[in-house]
Amino acid sequence: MAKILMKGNEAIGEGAVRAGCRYFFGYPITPQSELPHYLAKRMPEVGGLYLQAESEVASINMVFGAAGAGARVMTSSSGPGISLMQEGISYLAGAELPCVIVNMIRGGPGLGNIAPAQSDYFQATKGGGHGDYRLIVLAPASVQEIIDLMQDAFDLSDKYRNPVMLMGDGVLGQMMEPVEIGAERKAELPEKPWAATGRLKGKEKKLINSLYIVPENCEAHNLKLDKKYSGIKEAEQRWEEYRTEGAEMVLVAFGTSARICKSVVDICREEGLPVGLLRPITLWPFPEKGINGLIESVKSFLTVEMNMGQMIEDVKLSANGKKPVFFYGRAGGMIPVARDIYNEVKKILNGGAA
Amino acid sequence: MAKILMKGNEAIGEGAVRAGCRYFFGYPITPQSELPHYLAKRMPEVGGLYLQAESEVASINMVFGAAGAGARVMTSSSGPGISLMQEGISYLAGAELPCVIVNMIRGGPGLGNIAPAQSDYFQATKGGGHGDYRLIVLAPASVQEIIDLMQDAFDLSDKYRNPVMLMGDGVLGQMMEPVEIGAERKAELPEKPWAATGRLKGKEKKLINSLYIVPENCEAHNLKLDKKYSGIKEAEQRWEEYRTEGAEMVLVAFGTSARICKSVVDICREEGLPVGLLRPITLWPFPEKGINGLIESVKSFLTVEMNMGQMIEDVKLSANGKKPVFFYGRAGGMIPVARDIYNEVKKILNGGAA
Amino acid sequence: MPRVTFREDRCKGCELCKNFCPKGLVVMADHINAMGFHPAAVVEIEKCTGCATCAMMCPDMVIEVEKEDKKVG
Amino acid sequence: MPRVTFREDRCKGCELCKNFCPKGLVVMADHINAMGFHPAAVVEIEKCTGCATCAMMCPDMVIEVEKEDKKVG
Amino acid sequence: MKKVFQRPKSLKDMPFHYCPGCTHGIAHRLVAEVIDELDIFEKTIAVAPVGCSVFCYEYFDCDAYQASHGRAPAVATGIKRVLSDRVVFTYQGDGDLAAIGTGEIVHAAARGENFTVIFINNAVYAMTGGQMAPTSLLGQKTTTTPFGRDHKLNGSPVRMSEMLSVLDGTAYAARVSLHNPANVTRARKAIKKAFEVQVAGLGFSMVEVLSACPTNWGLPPLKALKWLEDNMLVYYPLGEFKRPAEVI
Amino acid sequence: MKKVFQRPKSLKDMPFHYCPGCTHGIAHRLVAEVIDELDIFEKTIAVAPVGCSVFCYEYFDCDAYQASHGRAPAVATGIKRVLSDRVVFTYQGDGDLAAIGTGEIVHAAARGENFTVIFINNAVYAMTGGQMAPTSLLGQKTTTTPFGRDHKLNGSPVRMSEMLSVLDGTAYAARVSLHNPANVTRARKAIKKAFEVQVAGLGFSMVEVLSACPTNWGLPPLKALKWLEDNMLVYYPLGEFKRPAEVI
Amino acid sequence: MYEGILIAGFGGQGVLSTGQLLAYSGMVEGRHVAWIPSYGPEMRGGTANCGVTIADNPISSPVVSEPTVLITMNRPSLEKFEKVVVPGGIIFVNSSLVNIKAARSDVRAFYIPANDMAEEIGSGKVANNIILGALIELTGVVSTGAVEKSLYEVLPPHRHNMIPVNLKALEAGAGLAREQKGTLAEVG
Amino acid sequence: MYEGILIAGFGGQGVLSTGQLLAYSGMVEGRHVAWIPSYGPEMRGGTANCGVTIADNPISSPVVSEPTVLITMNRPSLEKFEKVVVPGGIIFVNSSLVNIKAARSDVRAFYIPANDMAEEIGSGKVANNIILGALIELTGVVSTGAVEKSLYEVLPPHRHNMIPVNLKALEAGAGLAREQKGTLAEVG
Ligand SMILES: Cc1ncc(C[n+]2csc(CCOP(=O)(O)OP(=O)(O)O)c2C)c(N)n1
Ligand SMILES: Cc1ncc(C[n+]2csc(CCOP(=O)(O)OP(=O)(O)O)c2C)c(N)n1
Ligand code: SF4
Ligand code: SF4
Ligand code: SF4
Ligand code: SF4
Repeated sequence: MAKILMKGNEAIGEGAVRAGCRYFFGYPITPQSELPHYLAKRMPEVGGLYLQAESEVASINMVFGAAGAGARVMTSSSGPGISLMQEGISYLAGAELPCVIVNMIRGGPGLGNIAPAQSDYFQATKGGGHGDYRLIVLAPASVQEIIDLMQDAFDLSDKYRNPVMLMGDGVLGQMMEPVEIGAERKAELPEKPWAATGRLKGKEKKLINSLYIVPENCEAHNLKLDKKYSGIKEAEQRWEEYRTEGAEMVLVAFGTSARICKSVVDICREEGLPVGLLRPITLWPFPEKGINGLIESVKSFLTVEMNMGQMIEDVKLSANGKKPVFFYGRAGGMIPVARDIYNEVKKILNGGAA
Repeated sequence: MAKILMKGNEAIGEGAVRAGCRYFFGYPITPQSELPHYLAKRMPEVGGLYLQAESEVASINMVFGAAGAGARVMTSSSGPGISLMQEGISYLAGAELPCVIVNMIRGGPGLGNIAPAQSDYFQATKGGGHGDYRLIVLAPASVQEIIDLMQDAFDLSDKYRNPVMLMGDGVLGQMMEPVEIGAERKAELPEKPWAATGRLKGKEKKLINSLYIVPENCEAHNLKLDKKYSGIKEAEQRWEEYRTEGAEMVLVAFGTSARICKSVVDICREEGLPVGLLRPITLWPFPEKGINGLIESVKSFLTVEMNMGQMIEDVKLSANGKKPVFFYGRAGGMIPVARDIYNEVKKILNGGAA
Repeated sequence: MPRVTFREDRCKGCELCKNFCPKGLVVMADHINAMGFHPAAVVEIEKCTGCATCAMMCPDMVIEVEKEDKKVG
Repeated sequence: MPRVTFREDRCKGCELCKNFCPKGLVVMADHINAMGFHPAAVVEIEKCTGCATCAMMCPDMVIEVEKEDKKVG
Repeated sequence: MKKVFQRPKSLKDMPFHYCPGCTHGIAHRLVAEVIDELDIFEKTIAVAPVGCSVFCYEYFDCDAYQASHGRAPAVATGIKRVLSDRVVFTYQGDGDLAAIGTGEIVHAAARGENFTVIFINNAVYAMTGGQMAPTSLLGQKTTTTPFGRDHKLNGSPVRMSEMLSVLDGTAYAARVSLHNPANVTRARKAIKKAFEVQVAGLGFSMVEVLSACPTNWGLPPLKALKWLEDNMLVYYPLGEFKRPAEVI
Repeated sequence: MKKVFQRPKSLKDMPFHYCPGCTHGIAHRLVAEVIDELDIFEKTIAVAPVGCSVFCYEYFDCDAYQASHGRAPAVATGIKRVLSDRVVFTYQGDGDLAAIGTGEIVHAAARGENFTVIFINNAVYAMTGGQMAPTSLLGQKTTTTPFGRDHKLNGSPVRMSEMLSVLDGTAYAARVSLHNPANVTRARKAIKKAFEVQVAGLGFSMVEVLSACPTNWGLPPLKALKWLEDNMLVYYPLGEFKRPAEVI
Repeated sequence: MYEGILIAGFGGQGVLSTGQLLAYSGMVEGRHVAWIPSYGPEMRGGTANCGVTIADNPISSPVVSEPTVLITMNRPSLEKFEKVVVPGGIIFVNSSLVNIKAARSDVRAFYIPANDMAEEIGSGKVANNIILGALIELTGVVSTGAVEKSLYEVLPPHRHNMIPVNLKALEAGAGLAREQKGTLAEVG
Repeated sequence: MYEGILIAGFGGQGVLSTGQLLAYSGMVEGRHVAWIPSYGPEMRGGTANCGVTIADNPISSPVVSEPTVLITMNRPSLEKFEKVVVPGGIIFVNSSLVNIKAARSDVRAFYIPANDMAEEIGSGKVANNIILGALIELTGVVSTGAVEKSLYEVLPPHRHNMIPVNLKALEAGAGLAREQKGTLAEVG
């Protein structure tokens, strides 16, 4: 199949459609607007619905309704809008509803700007909403990977009855890259016997709910969720290793910054510096196993983020003091420059320990 | 001065009034309702304002307006309401506005229940909103401490021009305990030359803002904020140590669970078990220094939380792999029982390592 | 004669039925039920028209009303 | 004779002034300004009544209008 | 013997958790009666709010969703857009619908979402302990207006039915009251019409139900009904504010 | 020579970032002129929204706040409750005010908050790239209604001035347009009245300003004004919907 | 010394304020005290209850999940809470409204027709204080003097006229307890 | 091989689609390519620009912050971006609209009266392609054949009638470049 040139935001839309998603509820925000624009045209073609909500709060609650009704459904936004969705996300997780939420992160805090950033890592992975819950968080690094991960996003979401977040930024969303999307196939959708679709033919009553007024029941629910999360942690950690063979230092970076780190690794390797890259694809569950697999052989890690240092906590928790973990970051919508990272690598390799 | 019996939620209100807070904007939610009820009566007595907003989103933005105008101002809510405030909180942090936000945590996720919980620790300390920002988070463990910390909350908030969150739960909010509140004094309020109050007498223009459209400027702003946060981390870590002398195991717990852990420590000590308690009073900045001070002498830590394990990450990050960190938690509104924690302590002491 | 049945254990003693019975036939019992309320009951059932007003105003669906099934005309 | 001054560098060439000038005195220049627009200008200023309609419709406050300060009567 | 009054089938046979004299119970019954009468039980889906009626999902025996506070109209939108042949209704209090959920109700109406809203206006936030609602009357004492609601401080009550009737997407809007039998009968009729509008696919329908909260008004049940009649009816006129030509 | 038309003092002397022919610029000027005329510059505080006019805090030379999207009325409430003798106004687009900020505007009006709202209705979300707004007309093509807005799918446009006029707290509400000089003059009068209502302490005042967005309508500036006149005026009648007895 | 006292009844029976009076009295006597109500929607139309802890040491959790003393003002309260009383604890039953007996044999149950006695004294509202009087007499957790002092603090000034009848109720309860003290052991 | 090409001009000058055409052509030739526009409010009424990267290796950041080639379709673009071009890079200036010269001496500047030439060819809309033709001629980053193929993909079918005039523009630009190639060194 020939490649076509596609914008990241549109790839999210096309990936969703191909994964069988037929419902999108959202509210405009830069830098993800091409996604709603695309779906406003594309959904009607496949008998799906693009509905613009009055706000992000409404979007996420529309998603709640549609997900409860058994649909493959998604929404999309960026920083401020995602913050507004936190209550709804907590409800979705509490009621164990599958859906996909896209966050094309921009510079913050507050209104900040619309430039690419990764400063919503904590919000996505630790739970910006209230209560103990987890999102599965996916971080693609190319337009092709967006297409592929959209399918996984919906599948994981249905499999675990848990919201999945796909995180990117303006670079990924706005850029065009060649992609292979293949022929359109009918998506295989799982049965959802738990959906509340009416008691037609005297079906057993179904309830979509996150209220457990009796603490004992609420605790039991939390334990059940926790068990699910442990299962996900065990089964779903994903990462890419790039030239980590024999690496003494491993960069840890995701999404846009991982792309840049790859070229840093190439430069280093060309100069004979033993540097590799671990690129988390699932931010939650964080690829602890990836770190653990390297922990004996490497001498240090350098986390590179487009924020003031967030994922570094997970890298440190995984390394658990066994090897030093350094940080290099750019913030507020700035993109790290390969040369600067390279200099940082050299500095550390030249003994600027902890 | 004689002691009086006071409810935790009312103590928050009285503490705020005594700290010079004259503006409260909020939306009802259990289990903090006695606070608005109290202030609806109390504020008019001191020439202040209690205003009920149409939602938590509105509350936090009213706080934004009032804080920008130079007022000592607060709001209060619980889990779901605090989730709805995340965008506003990010804006407040971004615009560097001082204010106090109370979260009387309840069982979650979703609607959950109204029973006491500590499952919003991540949200408060890692940033539930978008972008790189931090709240100063205070966790009182008694009604007396509530009164005292309210003063600190407002003072810290003004000192650092940063929102401060006070976290409690239904137990702290609903319980009455004896407190000494002392005579009412005129609160000393700092000058706020940065407030935007109009250009009377041709004053220089003031702007309350979190928008930095140029990434370079936004990064500079982030670096400035980060420097402030580092300063806070250095200067403001607070904790209480209880019977940690010679302790081989130290419990780490805050708020309601810390009260219970105290009696666990007493039971242990009575039986000659070398157990102590470190009670974080600031959850952010987390009292790393407290952990570090004990790290050489203790053999292990046991984090006790009313959630599925959140603060434990900070304990682990502080311990940095030097000593094992165990976890005991109850969730969904359940309160840990001293006897169960005691059993856990014994189990670990008897060699159930890592 | 209509039949008016009260599900006494469900009655919360709010007295709405008593107040709205056009014939004034509903009284509150002296005893209290398990929930601690004085439950309602009908006296002089022979005066009852079976209008079901009591039932219609009962917020807790305590009351069921039956009537002879007589055809009109 | 009124004076109509255009701050050419601020003009975005939207032609609102030109369209609404009741005397049709505003034209768009052939050249472009630094922003890349053909700026507006007044021709036949002697026909200008100083009504300031052009200025009132200019979204970018490019236009200032002055008039002889003659007392009425 | 013929039953002239019995529990509607759409209501599960279990006691309500409501306070004595709380007219939430009457409203529940009326909705259930209408569902029975229109014979739509199997395809009906209820959306419960956060408020005293949060547990209504237990009582209505149909499939149900518990929505976050104020967002029932958004949740209902999501459901109905997926399951357009089902009958969907939300049941919301005045804190839920007229305060935090203002955006959601206005835009569900504006979009002409084809579901039905049962809006219980009891002039107070009941579940959380009797705070002022946007619908609380001027002068009304609540736990957050201890000196009575004052226009200068808190503004004036909102008339949601009138406000939503301004929107083209609103097909049916009526205000009814439960303070006496005649009005209960009228309320039932309005609720039926609202569901009929939905079944006919005509758009957004809402019935605002003036309802008593004896507990938070601090009044015994009968006095509460009287208070409703004497005070709420003055500010909140009853009647139909909007109805489609297609339905009488 | 006397200046019969010059830049108002309340506007900083810097170029606007708006597109050619965007009437945001006219609206800014009118507000500034009124501030100058009423001689309230020193005590005026502006609240900027999120939208094309987000940077209006740069242009209005008074103190200013940049509010989160839709929440300007809540921010203004906070400011005005602290500084009751200042003059506070928000400047909001239709996405900001009529979509995400519906709750905040409705309740600021209901509470009779004593500030002024300048509401720019350009029937589109401009800043984010021309998506449908709640105010977009039926049939209007936008980036999210590529086949034209359809009532069945997206409902019908909301008339905010009419809707807010239902509320007792609204003291003044008017709709004006900027499509020609006569209407610009009328717009200025309405804006002045709105500020006067605030200065007199009479409560919530709002002026809805029909405004052109040539860029996102895909029309050259003059055609955009014509489109406004031919289409928007039909659905959005101009006039005063509410005014206090005290002010003429 | 540690007493965890759970007081339960219908809303409106004054359960919460009785608990506060007890806590206040403990404070007056220099003890550590804590009071906590049940809260939230379970209040709706249902039962109300509160826990009071009076102790020599700082109080860890104020929630009285294993009471040493249980006061039940109505039947559902007895049914619900009887099982959580610590072995050897005391249950006070308002026998005016509760027509069943405590089932457990490892606790001491004490039946007081509190409403009837209160009516006799002249105010149905002081039923709780009758039981409180008995509790004090039996446990000595606080002194009558402390309760008297506390009444002035807990009651708003315009209710101070109620203090005499409250004291009378306390005394009546105490009297009954003295009388029955002997028989209690048998009940236990 | 790596080229980072920044194309900048007014909104409406077709800057973005020219970039896409270039990226497409690179893809057709089997290279790694990426295209990215500037986005957001800075678009409002102002300049538009996009970056195109064509390389043999995977592309790290698609943002062209240090272009090897800069195309400026208007004066503000030249003023803004001249400074970021890598030393030894090329700047194309649309001299129909830009009446100043590039100031740097460590880059090669090439002045093309693109609008004028386009009008001559018959469509003002193909000004960009004139410059594109020159770029291809000078850098060989893609082949003319690839561009021609790509035009069929990038233009919607109802615009395919525009392809001949586009090709003509490319050729005109290439011709001019060939002519001036020699003189360029001097300019640099
Ligand atoms: C986001 C959020 N805010 C606040 C609450 C607390 N809360 C629960 S019910 C309620 C209001 C209830 O009032 P109303 O909607 O009028 O219903 P009623 O109880 O009177 O029937 C509130 C504010 C919540 N659960 N979630
Ligand atoms: C919470 C949040 N959601 C969405 C956005 C993105 N956004 C910025 S401006 C805007 C709407 C602009 O439309 P409008 O208010 O009509 O103003 P205009 O640009 O048309 O003047 C949106 C949705 C945001 N910044 N914050
Ligand atoms: S059925 Fe009618 S007459 Fe009979 S008891 Fe009920 S209300 Fe009274
Ligand atoms: S109205 Fe203003 S900006 Fe538009 S052309 Fe005239 S002078 Fe220029
Ligand atoms: S609190 Fe009010 S609304 Fe709630 S159940 Fe009781 S009476 Fe009904
Ligand atoms: S996009 Fe529209 S509203 Fe925004 S500046 Fe341009 S013309 Fe004005």
